[in-house]
Amino acid sequence: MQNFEQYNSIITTGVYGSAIALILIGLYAVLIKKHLIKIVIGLSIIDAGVHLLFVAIGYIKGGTAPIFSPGNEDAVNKMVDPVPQALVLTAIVIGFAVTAVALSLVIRLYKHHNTARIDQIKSLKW
Amino acid sequence: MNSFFLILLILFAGAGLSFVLGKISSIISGTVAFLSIAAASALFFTQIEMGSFIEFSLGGIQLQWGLNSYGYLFGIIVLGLGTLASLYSISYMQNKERTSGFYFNFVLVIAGMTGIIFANDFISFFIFWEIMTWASYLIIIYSGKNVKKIGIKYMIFSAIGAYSMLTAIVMIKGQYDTFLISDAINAGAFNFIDNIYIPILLLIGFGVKAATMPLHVWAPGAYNNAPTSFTVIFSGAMSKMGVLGMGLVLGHMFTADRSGSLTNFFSGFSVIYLQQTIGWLGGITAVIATLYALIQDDAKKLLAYSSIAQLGYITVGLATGTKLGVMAALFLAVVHGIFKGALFMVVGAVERQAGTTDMTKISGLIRKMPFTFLTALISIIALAGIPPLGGFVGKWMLYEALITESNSYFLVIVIFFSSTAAFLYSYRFLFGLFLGQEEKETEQVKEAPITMIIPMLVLAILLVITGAFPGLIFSPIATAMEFIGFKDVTWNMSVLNNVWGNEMNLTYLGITIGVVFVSIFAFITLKGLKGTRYVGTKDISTSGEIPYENENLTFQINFFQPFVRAAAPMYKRSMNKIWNELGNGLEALFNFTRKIYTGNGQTYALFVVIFLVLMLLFKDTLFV
Amino acid sequence: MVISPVHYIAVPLLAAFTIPLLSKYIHKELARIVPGIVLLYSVFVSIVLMMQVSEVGVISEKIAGWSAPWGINLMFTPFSGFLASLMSVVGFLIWLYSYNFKKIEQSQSQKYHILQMMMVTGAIGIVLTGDIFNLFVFMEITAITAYSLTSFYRERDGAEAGFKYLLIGSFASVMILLAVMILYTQLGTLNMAEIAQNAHLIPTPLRATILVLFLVGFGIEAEMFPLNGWAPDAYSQSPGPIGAAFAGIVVKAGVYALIRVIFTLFDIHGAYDFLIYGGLITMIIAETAAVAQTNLKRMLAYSSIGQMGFVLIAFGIGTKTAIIGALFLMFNHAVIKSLLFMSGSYLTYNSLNKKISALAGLGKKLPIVSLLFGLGAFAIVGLPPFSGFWSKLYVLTAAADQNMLLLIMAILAVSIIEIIYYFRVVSTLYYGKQEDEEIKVQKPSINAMVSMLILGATIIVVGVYPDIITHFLNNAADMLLDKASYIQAVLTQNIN
Amino acid sequence: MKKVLVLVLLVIVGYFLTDTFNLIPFGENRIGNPQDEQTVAGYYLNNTVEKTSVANTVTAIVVNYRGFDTLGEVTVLFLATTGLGSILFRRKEDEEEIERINKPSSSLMQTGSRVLFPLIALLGIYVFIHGHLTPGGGFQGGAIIATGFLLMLISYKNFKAGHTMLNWVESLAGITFVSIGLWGLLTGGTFLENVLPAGELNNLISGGVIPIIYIAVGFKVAAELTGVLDILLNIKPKK
Repeated sequence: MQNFEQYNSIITTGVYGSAIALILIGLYAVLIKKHLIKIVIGLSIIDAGVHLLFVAIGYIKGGTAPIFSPGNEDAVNKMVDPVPQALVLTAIVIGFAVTAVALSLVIRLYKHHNTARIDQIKSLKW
Repeated sequence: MNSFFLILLILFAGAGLSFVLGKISSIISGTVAFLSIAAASALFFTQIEMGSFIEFSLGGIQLQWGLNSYGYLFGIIVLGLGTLASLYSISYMQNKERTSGFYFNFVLVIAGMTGIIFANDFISFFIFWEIMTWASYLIIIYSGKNVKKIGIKYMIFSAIGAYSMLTAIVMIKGQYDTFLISDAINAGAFNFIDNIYIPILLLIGFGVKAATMPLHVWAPGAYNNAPTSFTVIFSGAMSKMGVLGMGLVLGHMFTADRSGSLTNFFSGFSVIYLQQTIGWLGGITAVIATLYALIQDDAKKLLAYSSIAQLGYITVGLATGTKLGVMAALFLAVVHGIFKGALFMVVGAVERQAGTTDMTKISGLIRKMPFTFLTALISIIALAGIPPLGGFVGKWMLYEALITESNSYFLVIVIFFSSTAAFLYSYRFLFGLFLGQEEKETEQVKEAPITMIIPMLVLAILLVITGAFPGLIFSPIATAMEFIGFKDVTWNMSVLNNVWGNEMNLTYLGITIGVVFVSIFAFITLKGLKGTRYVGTKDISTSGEIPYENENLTFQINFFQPFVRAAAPMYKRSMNKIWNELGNGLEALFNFTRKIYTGNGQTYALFVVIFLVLMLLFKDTLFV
Repeated sequence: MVISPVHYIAVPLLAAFTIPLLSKYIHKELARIVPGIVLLYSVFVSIVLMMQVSEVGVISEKIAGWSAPWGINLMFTPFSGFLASLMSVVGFLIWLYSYNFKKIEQSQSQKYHILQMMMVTGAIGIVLTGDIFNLFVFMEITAITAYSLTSFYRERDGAEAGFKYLLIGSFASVMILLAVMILYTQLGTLNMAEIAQNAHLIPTPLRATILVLFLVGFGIEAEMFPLNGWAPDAYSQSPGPIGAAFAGIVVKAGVYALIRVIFTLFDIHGAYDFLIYGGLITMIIAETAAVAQTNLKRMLAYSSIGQMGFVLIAFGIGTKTAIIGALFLMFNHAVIKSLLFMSGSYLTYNSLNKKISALAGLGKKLPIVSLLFGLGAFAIVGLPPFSGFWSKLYVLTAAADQNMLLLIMAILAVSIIEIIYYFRVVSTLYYGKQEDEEIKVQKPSINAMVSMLILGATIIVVGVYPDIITHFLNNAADMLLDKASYIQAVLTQNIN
Repeated sequence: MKKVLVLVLLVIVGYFLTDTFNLIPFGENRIGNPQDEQTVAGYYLNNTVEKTSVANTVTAIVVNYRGFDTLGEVTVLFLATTGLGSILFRRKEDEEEIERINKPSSSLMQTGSRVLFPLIALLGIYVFIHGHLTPGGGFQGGAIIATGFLLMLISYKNFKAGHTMLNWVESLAGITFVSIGLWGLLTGGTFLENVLPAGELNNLISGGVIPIIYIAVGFKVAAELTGVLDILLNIKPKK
C-alpha cells in the first residue's frame, strides 16, 4: 500500500506537473519566439496542457472508463467522472479550429509582408 | 395643447421647416424662421400666465416647465431680441451660402433659450442649454472660417462649462434627491452650508457663457466669427443665459439665512471670499476686455471685446449680493441686450452694405447710412454710460452699490477705469465708421434695406424709452429679484431711492435730457447730411515723404497708439496663451500614452500575462 | 410551433449549413439573401419574446429535454432578452447595410454573410445560455467568425489585425477554460444558476483564482485595458459593417459575460471596484489615444474602447440607476457606433488609409451620409436631445448617489476629449479643404441608406422620448440585481 | 531583458497554477456517491443507462445531455472552414497552376497510402458508428477518416478531395443534426430532444437519435477536417 501511495504521488506530480509544464512552455514560446509558426505552436501547446489538466481532474483513483458493458453495470461507483472528458472533446475541436485559422492567417501574413517574424509585422500601431 | 409645449413646438417646427425650405430659397427660409419666432414671442407674452407650470416625466425623471418672474425678465430679452434679429437676418443673409443650416440653428438657439427660461428643473435646463450650445457652435463655424481654432475652442469651453454644471446637477440629485430647481433652493443647495462644490461648479458653468475670466478666451473669436445677425443674439441674449444662471446661484447664496449653527461661520466666511473673487474676476474681465477693445481695428471685434467688458460689469453687480447691485446688474443685462444688439445690427448693416467692418478702410458713412448712424449713436451713448440713456442708470447704481453697500472701493476704481476707457473705443467706433471723410471706396454704399432698418430703429427707440423710464424695466426686475431670494424689493415707477434715502426722480430728468439730446443728435445728423467739401482720408500731406501707393495712411491706423503704449504690459500676458500651452502639453501627453499600443502582437500578449500575474498576486486582497 | 429562445440559434445554424447547397444548386443570390431573412426572423423572435417576457418574467428553455443542471438551458430574462434583441436588430441592420456592399461583393460575399450571421448568433448564444461551458463554446463561435471577418479584405492589413486578435483571443479562451475547469472541480456543476447558489462554498483562494481568470478572460473580450491591444487594429482593418458589428454585438457579448460572472456567479465586492478602476483606466487611455489618430476608423475604434470602459464603470457602480445607465449606454453604443462605422465607411470608401483629412469637403458630396455621421458624433459625445445624453445622465446620477465626485469629474473630462476629436472630424467633413487630388466618392446603395436612416431615427426618437426603452431597461436592471429569482427560475424548471 | 521578465512571469504563473492544483487533489472522488445524484456527474452515471440506453456515458453527455455544446462545436469547425476559405481566398484571375508538393512522394508511400486509406476510413466509420457503445465517437471517427485523406493528400500530388462531395457531406450532416434538433421541437418537446425510442442497451441500434447524430457528426468532422487540410495544402507557394 505504501508503494501505491508513492506511485500515486508520482502520478499526481507527473500528470499535473507535466500539464502545467506544457502550459508554461507554450507560454514561453508565445511570449519569446518571434516566428509566427512557433507562436502558433506555442498556442497549441498551451491548449494541450489545458486539455491534459482537464482530463486529469476527472480522474478518480482506480476508476474505470465510464462505459457500461454487459457485466459491469454495477461498476458505477468505480467510474471516473465523464463530464470533463466530454468537455475536453469540445475544447480540443475548438482548439483545432482556432489553430487552423491561425495558420491560414500566418500564410497570409507571410505573403503580405514576406516575413514571418512578429516584430517586423507592425504596420498597425498607436 | 399647453402653451409651453406649443411655443417650443412652434420653434422646433420652425427650425425644421426653415431647414427644409432653405434648400429652395434663403428668403423663404428666413421668413419662416422670423414668423415662428414671432409667433412664439406673441404666445409667450400673451398666453402664458406668470407662475403657471406643467409637470411631466421623461425617462423616469420628473420634469417641470413653468414661467416665473425671473425667467420672464430674460424672456423679454430673448424673444424680443430674437424676433428683431430674425427679421434683420432675412436681408442680411440674403445672398449667402448654406442659409438653411443657419436658420435651422438660429431658431434652435432661440428655442434652446426659451426652454432654459421655461425650465423649472435642472434636467430640462441642461438639455436646452446644450441644444443652445451646439446650435450656436454650428452657427459660429457656419462661415467655414477659423473652424478649427475658434469653433473647437468654443466647444471645449462650452463643454467645460456644461459638464461642471452637469456635475453640480447630479450632485444636487445625489444630496437632495431632487432635480427641481425650487426644491434644490429650498433644501439649501446654493447656500454653501452643506456643500461648497455645487455652487462653485454651477458658477463655472454659467461663467463660461457669461465670458468671465479666466473662461472668457472663447468669446472674442466666437462673437466675431459668427454671422453678425447671429452675434446680435449671441452677445445680446445668449450671454445673458450665463447671467441668468449666475444670478440664480449668487442671489440665493447671498440672501440665504446663515445665522445659526457652528458650520455657518465657516460658510459665511467662504461666501465673503467667493463674493470678492467673483467680483474681482468680473472687474478684471471688464478692464482687460476694454483694453483689448481699444486696439481692435475691426468694428465687430471691438464690439465683441466690449460685450465681454459689459458682462464683466454685470458679474460685478451680481457679486455684490446687495439689492441695489443685483438690480443694477439685471438692469445692465437688459439694457446691454438692447444696445449691443443694436450695435451689432449696425455693424452688420455696414458689413452688408460696405463689404467690410474694418475701421481703417471705411469712414464717413454718415451720409450714406443715416438711420444706421442714428442707431449707432444712441446705442453708443447707452454703451458709454452717458446720461440720460440706460447705461448711465445701470452704472450709477453699480457704483453706488459698490461704494455704499459692499465697500469695495478698489473694485470701484477698477470698474471706473474700465468704463472711462470704454469712452475711447465708443468714440472710435462711432468716429471710425460714420464720421470723418468719405472714402472713395464707399461711394457706392447705400442705406441698408428696410427689414434691417426697422429692427435697429426699434431697438434705438427702446433705448431712449428705457433711458427715460427705467421703471419700465425696473418693475419686472423687482419681481424677478424676489424669485432669486431678495425680499421686499420695492420699486416706484422711475423713482430711484438711494441709500441715503434721497429720491431721484428720473422721469423728469430723463424726459428733459432725452429731448435735448435727441434734438441735438438730430441736428448733428441733419447737418452732417448737408454737403461739405469732399476730401479723401488718404489725402494727407506727408512732410516731403512720398507715400507708396498701397500704403494706408488713414488716421484710423494706430488710433490709440499712445494709450496702447502706456498699457503695453497688459497685453503681454494673455490668458489665451496659457490655455493654448495647457492644450499643447496635454496633446503631447496623449501622444505619449498611446505609444502603449506598440503594434507588436507579442507585446499585447505580454501585457495580458503581466496583468494576469498582477491580478493573481493581489487576488487575495482584491477578491475576498 | 411556439416561438422560443432556441430559435435564435437553431434557425441560423440550419441556414448556415444549408446555404452552401442552396447557393450552389438553386441560385447564387440565396447565399446573400437567406442570412438576411434569418436575421429578420431573429428580430421577429425578439419582438415576440420581449412581449412574452414582460408578462411571464423569465422564459427558460431546456435543451434536449434535460432540465438544469443536468442539461443546458437557455434563459430569456428581461436582461439577457434586451441584449439579445438589441443584437438581433443591429445584426439585421448590418446585414441590410452590407447587402450589395461593393467591396464585399468583390471578395466572397457568400462567406461574408454566413460569417456575419453566425457572429450575431454566437453573441446571442452567449447572452442566452445558462451554462458556463456553453457560454465558452458560443464565445468561440463568435471569436472564430470575428477572426475571419477581421482579415476579410485582402488589400488591407487585415491578416495582421486578425492574428493579433487571435493571439489575445486564444489567451482569453485558455483562461476561461481553466476557470471553468477549476469551477467544475469545486462544485461539480456547470450550470450558472447552481454555481451562483453554491459559489460561497468554494475555498476563498480558489474562488479568487477563478474570478481572476474569468475577469482577465472576459476582460479581453470586453476590451479592458491593458487587454485590448487587439481592438483598435481589428476595428480598423475589418470591413466597415464589421466594425459596427464589433461595437454593437461582439463586445456587448464580452461585457455581458463579464457582468454575468461578477453579478450572478461571484457577488464579490472587489470585483465591482475592479470594474470601476479597470473601466476608468480603459476609458482614459483609449480616449486620449483617440485624439491624435489620423485614421478615422482607428479613431472610432479607440472611442469604442473608451465607451466600453464607461459601460464597465457604470456596471461597477452597481446600483439600479447605474445598471439602467449602463444598459442604456450599451444600447446607445450599439446604435450610435454602428451608425458611425457605417457612415464612416462610406465617407472613407476609396481612401486606403482612411485618413481623416481625406474627409475634407465630403459634406457637400455626400450630404446625407455626412449628416448622419454628424448626428452620430453629436449623440456619442452625449449632447442632448440625442440618445447619448440620457445614458450619461443616468450613470452620472448613480455615481453622484454614491458620492463619487472624482469619478464624475474624470468621466466628464474624458467626455471633453471626446468632443474635441469628434468635432474635429465633423468640422473637417464640412469645412475642410481638400489637400490631395479628388478622391472618388461612392454613393451608398438604397439598402445601406435605409439601414443608416433607421439608426439615425432611433438616436433622435430615443433622445427625445427615452421612455420607449427605459421601461425595458428598468426590468432588465431589476432582473440583473435579483440573483435569487434567476437561480430560482433556472432550478425550478424541472417542475414544468 | 524581455526574456528575464517573461521568465519571472512564467515562474509566478507556474507557482499559482501549482498552488491552485494543490488544492485540487489528483484522483480524488469528487463526484461523491453516484447513487446520491448530488452532482451532475453522479446523475449522468446513474441515469444514462436507464434513460438513454447508451453504454458510453461520455457519448450520452456529448450528444444528448450537452448536445447543444456539440452543435456549437460542429459549428465552430464549419465556421473555421468557411473562415479559412475567406481568408485564403484567391480571385480567379490570379489563380495559377497549383503546385502543392514539389517532389512527388515515393512509390512506397503512394502504394502504402492506397492500401491503408480504405482501412483507415473503415476504422473511422466503425469508431463513429459504435460511438454510443465503445470508446470513441463522431469526432474521433471523423478525425481518423481525415487522417486517411491527409495521407492521400500528401502522397498524391494530384489528389483532389472533391469539393462537391465535401460540400454535400458537410451540409447534409449539419442539416441532419439541426433537423433532428428541430424534430424534437416540432413534436412538442425541446430542441435536440431524444425523440426516438431508446432501444436496448448495447445494441447497435439503440439510444434513439444519439447514434444518428454521432454518425452525422462523424461525417461532418471528417469533411471539415479534410476541407481544412485541403485548403491549407493548396496554398500557392510564394514566388
